[in-house]
Amino acid sequence: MDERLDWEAALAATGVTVKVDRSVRLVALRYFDAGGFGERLRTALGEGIPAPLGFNRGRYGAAEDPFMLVWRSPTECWLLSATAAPIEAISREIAGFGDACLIDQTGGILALRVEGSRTLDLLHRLGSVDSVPRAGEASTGRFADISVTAVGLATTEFLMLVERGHVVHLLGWIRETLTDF
Amino acid sequence: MMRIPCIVCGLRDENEFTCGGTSHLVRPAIDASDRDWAEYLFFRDNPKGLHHERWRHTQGCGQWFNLVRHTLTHEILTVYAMTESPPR
Amino acid sequence: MSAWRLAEPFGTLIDRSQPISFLFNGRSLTGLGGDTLASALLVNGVRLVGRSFKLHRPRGIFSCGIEEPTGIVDLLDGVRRTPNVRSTVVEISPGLAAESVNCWPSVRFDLGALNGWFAPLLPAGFYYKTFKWPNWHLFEPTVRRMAGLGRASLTTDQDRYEEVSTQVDLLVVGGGIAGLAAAIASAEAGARTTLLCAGAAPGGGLGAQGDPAVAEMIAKAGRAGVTVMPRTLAFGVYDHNLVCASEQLAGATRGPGVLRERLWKIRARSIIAAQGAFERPMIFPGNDRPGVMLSGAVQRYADAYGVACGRRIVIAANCDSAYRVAQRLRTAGIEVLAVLDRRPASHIGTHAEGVRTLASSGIGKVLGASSVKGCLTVAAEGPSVRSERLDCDLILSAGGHAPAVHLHSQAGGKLRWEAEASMFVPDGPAPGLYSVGACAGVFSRQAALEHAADVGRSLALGFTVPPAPVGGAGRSLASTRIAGVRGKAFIDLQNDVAATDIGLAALENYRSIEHLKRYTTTGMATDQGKTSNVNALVLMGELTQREPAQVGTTKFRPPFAPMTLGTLVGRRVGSLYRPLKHLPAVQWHAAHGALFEHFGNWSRPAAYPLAGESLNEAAQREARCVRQSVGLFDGSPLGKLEIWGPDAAQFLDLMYVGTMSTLRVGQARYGLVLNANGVVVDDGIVARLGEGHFWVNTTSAGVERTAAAFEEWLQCEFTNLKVFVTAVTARFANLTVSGPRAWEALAAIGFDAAFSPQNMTHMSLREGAFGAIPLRVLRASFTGELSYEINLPVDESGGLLEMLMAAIAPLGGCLYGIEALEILRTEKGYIHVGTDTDGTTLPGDIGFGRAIDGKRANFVGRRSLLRPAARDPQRLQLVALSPADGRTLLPCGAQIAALNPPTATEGHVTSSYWSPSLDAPVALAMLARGGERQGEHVGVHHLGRRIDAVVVKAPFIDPQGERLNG
Amino acid sequence: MRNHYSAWSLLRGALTGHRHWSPAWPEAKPKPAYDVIVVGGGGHGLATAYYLAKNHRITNVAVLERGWIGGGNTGRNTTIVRSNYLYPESSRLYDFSLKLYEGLSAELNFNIMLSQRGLVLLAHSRHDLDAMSRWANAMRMNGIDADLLSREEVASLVPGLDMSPGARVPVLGGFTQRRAGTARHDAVAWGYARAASQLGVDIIQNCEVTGFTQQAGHVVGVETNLGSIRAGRVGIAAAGHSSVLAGLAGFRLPVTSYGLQALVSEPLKPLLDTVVLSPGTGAYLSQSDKGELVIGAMLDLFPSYAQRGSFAITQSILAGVLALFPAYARLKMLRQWAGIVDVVHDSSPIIGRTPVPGLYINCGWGTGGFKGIPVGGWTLAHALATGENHPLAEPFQLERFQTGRLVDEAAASGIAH
Repeated sequence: MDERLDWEAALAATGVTVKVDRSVRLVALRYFDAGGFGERLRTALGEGIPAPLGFNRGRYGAAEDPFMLVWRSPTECWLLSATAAPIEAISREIAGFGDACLIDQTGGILALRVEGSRTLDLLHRLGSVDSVPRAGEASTGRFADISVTAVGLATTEFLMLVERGHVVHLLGWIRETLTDF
Repeated sequence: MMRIPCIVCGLRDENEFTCGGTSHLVRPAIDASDRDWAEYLFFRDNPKGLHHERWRHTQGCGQWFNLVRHTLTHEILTVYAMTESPPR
Repeated sequence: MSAWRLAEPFGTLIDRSQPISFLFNGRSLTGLGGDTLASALLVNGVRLVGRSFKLHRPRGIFSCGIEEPTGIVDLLDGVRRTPNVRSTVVEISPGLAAESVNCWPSVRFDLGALNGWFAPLLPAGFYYKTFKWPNWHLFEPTVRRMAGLGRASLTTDQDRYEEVSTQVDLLVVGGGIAGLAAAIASAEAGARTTLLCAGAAPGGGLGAQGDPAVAEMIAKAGRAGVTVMPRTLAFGVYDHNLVCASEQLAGATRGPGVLRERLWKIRARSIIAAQGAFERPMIFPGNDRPGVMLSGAVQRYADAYGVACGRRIVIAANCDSAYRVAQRLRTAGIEVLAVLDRRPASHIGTHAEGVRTLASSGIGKVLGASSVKGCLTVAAEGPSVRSERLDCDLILSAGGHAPAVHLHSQAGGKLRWEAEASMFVPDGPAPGLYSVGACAGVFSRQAALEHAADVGRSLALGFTVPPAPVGGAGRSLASTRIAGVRGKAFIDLQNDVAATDIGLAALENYRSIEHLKRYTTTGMATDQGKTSNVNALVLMGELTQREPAQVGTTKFRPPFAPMTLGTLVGRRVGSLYRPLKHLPAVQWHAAHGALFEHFGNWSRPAAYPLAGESLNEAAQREARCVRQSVGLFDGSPLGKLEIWGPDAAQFLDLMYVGTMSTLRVGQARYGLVLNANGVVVDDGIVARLGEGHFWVNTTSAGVERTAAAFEEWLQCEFTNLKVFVTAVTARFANLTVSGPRAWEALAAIGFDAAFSPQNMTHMSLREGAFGAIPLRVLRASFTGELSYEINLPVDESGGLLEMLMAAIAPLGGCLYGIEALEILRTEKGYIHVGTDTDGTTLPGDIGFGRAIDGKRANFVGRRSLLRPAARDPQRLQLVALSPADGRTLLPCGAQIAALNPPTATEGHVTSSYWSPSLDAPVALAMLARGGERQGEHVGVHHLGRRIDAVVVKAPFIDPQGERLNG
Repeated sequence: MRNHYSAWSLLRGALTGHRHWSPAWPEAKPKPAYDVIVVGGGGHGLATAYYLAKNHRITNVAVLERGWIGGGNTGRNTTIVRSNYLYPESSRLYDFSLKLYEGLSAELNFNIMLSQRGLVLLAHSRHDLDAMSRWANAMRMNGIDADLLSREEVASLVPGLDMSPGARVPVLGGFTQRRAGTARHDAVAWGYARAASQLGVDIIQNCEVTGFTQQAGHVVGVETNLGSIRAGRVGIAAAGHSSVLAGLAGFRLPVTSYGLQALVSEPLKPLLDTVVLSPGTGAYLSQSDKGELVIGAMLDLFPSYAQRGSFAITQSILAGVLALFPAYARLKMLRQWAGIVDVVHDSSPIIGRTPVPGLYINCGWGTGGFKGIPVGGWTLAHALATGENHPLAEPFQLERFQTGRLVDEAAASGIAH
């Protein structure tokens, strides 16, 4: 089989590693009224809608399940979590609520974790500096000619959230770049 | 390559966007005349100068917004929301 | 041999301990580390490097930089061949091999040089006046063989290129002293500052002389935090202060498949251009002879590379800088026979110690056939002065300077003619770009340093930027030739444009600079006119009694220097050219024998051929199998949208020709999407999941377009509707089980009876589960058979495929690909949007006239369907066709007409397959008045062949639609 | 008396130092009035003037050019001439144009260097193959040569294409119009200018129209930077600037102006002997007689009057070229520019009357204006001379945007024309 299609393996070069994180569950939360929905989100998870171009991290329940809320657009944020519990919590909260919906995108949107001292060097070879969020920010832009939501966990650690169909392309671009790193 | 100020995300390279052409066109009712319908669909001022146009941050936040741009120099003067009236 | 290597302190850039051998036209030569190919050729006494474009005249090295018009070679490096390389900018490396261009069989004995004999017949634009009869194409092959410079390889380039984005506050382009001064001041004032220099190190001409002040500036720049990027050439200024630059990567000449060049995309708050000036050549007869060189270049070869290009030199001058060159070369031990200054004595602002100077004089003739052997002097005024013979081996051309205003002009800046120094200089700054140093017309060292620093500091601090103190170059005459001297004098050395050609253009009224360029080809060579443009337009002005500014300058566009295509493209080569999507279970399909082909931006199985089977045979077998028992199809690329919100139903009524608001929960309906012009752009199935929640299938190719159109209507027009459109194509795999035994297969592996045909009707959607896998099962059919479109979480698709395969195998079922699906849907007369329809098809043309009449609500495109053209009875309508003989396949794309062509067409065949179930061809077509022509015989025409066909009633199979229900 | 161009006249020049040549077209100062004024000194405007004089014996004509003749899109295109159109209306129009091109060097006594080297369109998918079969057959219905090509035939006609099994842009076959090719763009403008001025037409450069003089709703002249000029009828042939001129006359057009880029490589020894068009990548290219690869792009998809072009489009079109010809990566781009093209919804021209009596227009050629120069001039001249639409131009009137009778070549064939 074509090695390009095997995207589960990690890529690495001096100063950076890239790995698809298959533990991530991802649901899209969509809302007409950010205020009202934000309240419900806070009730369910203890965290509100992230500020524009931002993300929040929190922990849910007795098990302290970590989750993350990533801003996408004025009417959408994504909830990322390794466990089902936070997703079920918000799902329960908005059931029957006519102003917001939850759409499971797990598996349809994949998370790449990019880490290492040369993370920014890699990102600037994938897209414009304008499109790379600062540490503590999250935004969507053009990387490797496709749309990617980037989450700046730190200057040396980013999540890249990408539509599954594009992951081979994105990793291909990264692989070529790292070859010349 | 222009650098376009997305109303939500800030400055981004032009190739993250889609240009939707002239903004503030008023869609006629279904009983409009053929002439009025053609005016709406096809006829444009196409100015050499300032142009009110709409853009979508397609590869970013997905939002449509308006901007005023000079079609000769490509200078961008103003950005405003889709539902706002053009600035005077 | 007239060239030799000078002792230190000359040769600041070379490493004398590192000899490097290289090949030139098969001959092994030796240079030193740091040498360019040009300096190494010069020091080896190589004068004849190539041949000119039109007349194949001998050509040597003329300059010392990117402006080189004649020292052009093809580089060979292992399997790599790089055509048209300027020898002046490529550093030599072990194993480098270079070949002369545009000559055959060799550069010394070039048959093309015969053109020189016919030169009088070949003035500018001669080809416009002849070669008309009988036609140009007859003469063209000969012309094409003679034209062109280097030879390109047809072997795939193995080297690699990448692109990097960066941002700075201040970008300084140019590493001379002005650029350094600006960068230091900017960085010291706190701005993030980057300096690009095209060479291996900053310092410029003064740096090459080993000036200690320059070394100190370089050190200071480092201390101030300036980022210096060597070997990086800014080639373009684009909108909103984007500068694109290419970086040559050191060592990139070794090994196949190395990273060769890097494209930098730099957004700068402000740009400072400090690229210096190019030297203008003098125009005199024989000025194209190898051994005539730009004066600054000869000095640079001495300073930087320690190369003395000649022993006895004559300088043809029109500027004061010539005297500094003379002075410097004398210290190197080079004999300066004379400076022949075209200017009157009163204009000459300097002198050179011990150098004979002849004012108001110039060169009347160059001696030597393929290399300079001497020259004859000529006086600019009065015939009384006797011509003198000077036995020189090198002639320096010093016509004054032309500031490198390219980036300024690219950024939208204007130019003005500076009469004293006879040069175009920036007329104030360009938007976002400021020029300093020689490229701003500032030639005094002190003034340039002070101004550059001031500009750097002002931009860093947001102060007003001071204007450039233009001047310091002394006086130069506009014209660099002495009028009335006979003999062929060249303006464009590469393209063989002579002064007489400019005269011809003036005579024939090609007088605007653009006409001049295009008619004579001056400035159109690979040096992009850097050495020829100003001379050409000054001469045109002289001939037409106009000031140079009135003749005009061409607007400079990127690239500033020729730019490698690979660099411009970066990583977008091979599979990264455009993203290609693969099925979630691609490995599973590959293991099951899928033959993948590209369908839009997806790679999908066209069929699953068995050993020895062709694609066509496989598709026939698969299609037959679906009709006879059951098939399994991976339809995961199918477009999937979730439409959610209180106004979702109303919104879908606006978007689709069909009425969706009347769907009950669990019910599904087919719909067409139109654009505002009424044209069918997509189709699909809409199913209701809840009161305000819909599942929408679009075509695989159309999902992005359709989702974008929905979003645009919502955000820009129907802004009062509360609806969300969310694409879930990637979230759900879609596995379709189709055939009379479809349910039997599903039931066999334990699918819930709720999905059985008894409990779930055609065109309905049911949410449920299979084991732990949540499913959205749609009963809809594109094959005409009982079909289950099973939508499931994408990560489960491999597992379910395995189980479904196990379920259908005992029933004689098989996998089927796109080709079989096309056969099956054509048998049923189902359209494929984009295949049976095109950008002119209206819903009425494909049988939706009545649906529209019956719909009350407005919808996108409806108004356009009321125009006269939409109601034309002659419109093409979808029909089914059979060949009259029942055997001949009607080729797709064949045209329909009663008479043989040429004649008016009545339509065309849109889909055509051999039906394995009917053992006969089936076809769909768009036919004028097709709806009322059933039973008619028509002529089908394909590439000169005529096939008789009959308009028949669709579908070909199962007209009652009974098979849909299993 | 103007010179006749021939090998003999060149020989005479060679013997006498080429001093006998006269201006290809003399400089002219505007007269107070003309029978017809043509606004726009590009190929279409100059051809219009020539055919007014030649076909209609109307010689009291001025062509007003804002800059220098042939300086707009005539001098900024990829020089391709072809008539591979799907609909009979377009086929007739463009093939008439190609036929005029075929006789143009002789007619104008100016070598326009028409090189019918053939056009190869590349099919990158089965769908493309079917679409090209339709296209080729439709052309044959209209009496125009066209042939389908197998994969092998394409490979032999177009050396250097990536025919490897893993090619990202596979080539499955194609189709060809052998009569298509290229012509020297500047020569077309100069040839028409020279021939028109020989027939008495005034060609006035650096003359910008700033307004239209109207009487009782009729156009009776133009205002220019050189003063007012009266005219019996006025024609506009200004491509990307059509809307600006229409605006001066008080009406709107269904036109949007976009930048269309092109670029050339450095000159190379013969490498590519046909015109290659790849609808799938949007790239089209040929090699000029000088040896430069001439590469065309798709539109910069935002309204623009800047003749620059976006770097993003330069990159994407070159990526397409390298996807087809991976060996070209080591070649270098020498020049890049953009023309301002007048794009209408159906990518077909508008030739005939305007809403303002006395004013006629030829515009809307979009990306395909160069190949339409002869017929554009021929039909606009007819309208200006007779006040009636030329039969070839009848389907190409402004009314079609109201009736919906668009001649939508782009939509039908899926490529930009």
